[in-house]
Amino acid sequence: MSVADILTVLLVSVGLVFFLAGSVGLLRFPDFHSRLHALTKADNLGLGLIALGVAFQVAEPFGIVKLVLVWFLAVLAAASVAQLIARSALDRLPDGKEADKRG
Amino acid sequence: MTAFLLLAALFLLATIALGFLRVHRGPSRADRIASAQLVGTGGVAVTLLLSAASGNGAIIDVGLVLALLAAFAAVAFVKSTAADGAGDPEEDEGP
Amino acid sequence: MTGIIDSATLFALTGCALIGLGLYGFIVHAHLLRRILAFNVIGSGIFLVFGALGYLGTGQGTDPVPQALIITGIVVALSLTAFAIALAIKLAEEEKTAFLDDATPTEERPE
Amino acid sequence: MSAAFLLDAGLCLLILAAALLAMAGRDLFGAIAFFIVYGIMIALAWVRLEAVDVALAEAAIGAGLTGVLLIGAWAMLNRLGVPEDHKPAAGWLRLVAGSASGAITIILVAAVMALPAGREGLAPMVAEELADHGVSNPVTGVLLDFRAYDTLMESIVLVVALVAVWALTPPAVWGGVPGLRQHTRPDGVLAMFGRLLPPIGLVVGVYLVWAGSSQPGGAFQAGTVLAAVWLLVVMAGIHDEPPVSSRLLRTVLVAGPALFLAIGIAGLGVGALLAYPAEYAYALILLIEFTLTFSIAATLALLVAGRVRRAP
Repeated sequence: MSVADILTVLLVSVGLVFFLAGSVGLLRFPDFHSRLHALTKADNLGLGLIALGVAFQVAEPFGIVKLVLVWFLAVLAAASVAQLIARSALDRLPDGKEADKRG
Repeated sequence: MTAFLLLAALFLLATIALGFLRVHRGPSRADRIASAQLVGTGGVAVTLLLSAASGNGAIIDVGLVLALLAAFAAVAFVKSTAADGAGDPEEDEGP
Repeated sequence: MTGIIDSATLFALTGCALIGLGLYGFIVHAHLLRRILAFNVIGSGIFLVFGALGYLGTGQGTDPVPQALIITGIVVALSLTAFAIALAIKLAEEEKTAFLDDATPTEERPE
Repeated sequence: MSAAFLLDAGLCLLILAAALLAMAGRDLFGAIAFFIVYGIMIALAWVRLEAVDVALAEAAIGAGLTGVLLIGAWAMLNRLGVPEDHKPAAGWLRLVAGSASGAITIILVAAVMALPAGREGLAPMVAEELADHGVSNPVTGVLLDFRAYDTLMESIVLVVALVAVWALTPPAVWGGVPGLRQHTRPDGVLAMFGRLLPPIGLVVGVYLVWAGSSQPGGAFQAGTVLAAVWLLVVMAGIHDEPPVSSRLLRTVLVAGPALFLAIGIAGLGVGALLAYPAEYAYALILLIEFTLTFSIAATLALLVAGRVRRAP
């Protein structure tokens, strides 16, 4: 096993832990706005670590450019969507509690 | 190495399955659509692992397209929650 | 094929199950959007059977001819879905329903 | 049992679960959310089957455009106040439906299992034919060369479907603008997202069509990505849809199929319909592919936008 392989195994494994944390958070957090933390933070950190781990296995430089772009797009999408959904969910909570259970 | 990457992908599928539960349970529509996007992020990660496992760089392009379009369903949903069905939840806020 | 099934066969069998699931949904649900979903599940099940049977083995990938036909199929399914949705919305606007059996039959409609 | 087989088995389970929940979920919006998830899982299945071209198409269409289309339709029905519930299907109907689909599944499974092992397929034949045409992605070769008539017909089907959607336009707004007028807070997150993503999407789209001649990608995948990018520009309120009576728009819509058809008919001169002269085959395929990409993008974007709702 080369140094690159060891780094891949380490980074991917830590990335997997973040994905697991994200999914558990998504299931266990009590309300929608706390569940958004799981969506935006844990999973995108996990994806970044996995992309970094995979980068050690990529031969051509263009592949690394694509990996960086994938991660950037995922973070951009999650950040924008989290803000928008959080905002639209707030609109439907006039008295500070979960007013509209169905959405 | 290949076996490790494939098992890592399998582990990701298990976390995606947990995400399925939230899409199913809701309770709000925002929950469902946000967790569908989380499944998408997991799917992107799986494509990256499969690309490394098979040594086929073109598989990253699948992840690229998934990541590019990941937000679209949620954006369509957010727009539909506005009063006239074409707005933006941030419009009514003060500056 | 004897003994343990391989991965490609597994995907082909999944495709068979998807066709059955989609067919069940298509018959049981009356809501037009649900029928459109079911139609798409049947379609992708057929594609999966077709593509998985064209799998040639690790490193060789899937036969390019089924791949090309499946790509055209996916795009045609999308265009028909868009048309079906436009029809469903038209029905909803005129009859306030998404169920065909609630709609007024054509011969009873006022001109 | 190998890691690869375990992974494939897990993926098949998730695909079946997503399809089941999309079919049987009680909530209609939940069913649509599961259908989007299902599209993502199917794209992964194509990756596992090493059909990356199909995976790209499924990722762009199944997980991208179809979701926008379905959620838009759901929102429209919701706003019209259409009830989602109905009298549930009768017990006998469920029984008949269950046994009929069960029987069909069993017949299909039996047919699949009865197929002889060891498949050669058409790949060697395709590879042999491609050798002198300069296009090294076999799928693009099949789409635009050996079975070009399928692709030609399909590009025409897309335009016909769009004409059918437009045919639902009431006379008062004929020739007008599709969909609702979208608006956003100009300095808000959505407007920013709608400005930041399209340039990247444009690059990805052009990359996919450019890469399509030598590696997975091509006109359909690229066209879908470009269509999605345009939809985002519209949803973010940055630019309105063009009126469908616009001559420029109509030219873009038919340019791809028309050029394809013209080159195909010219092929009669060298032997057969849709035959390319060998020395120009590569250039002609690229020309068709690029033109087709923009026609497909415009057609798909307008199909998702739906029928005309506003006067010109």
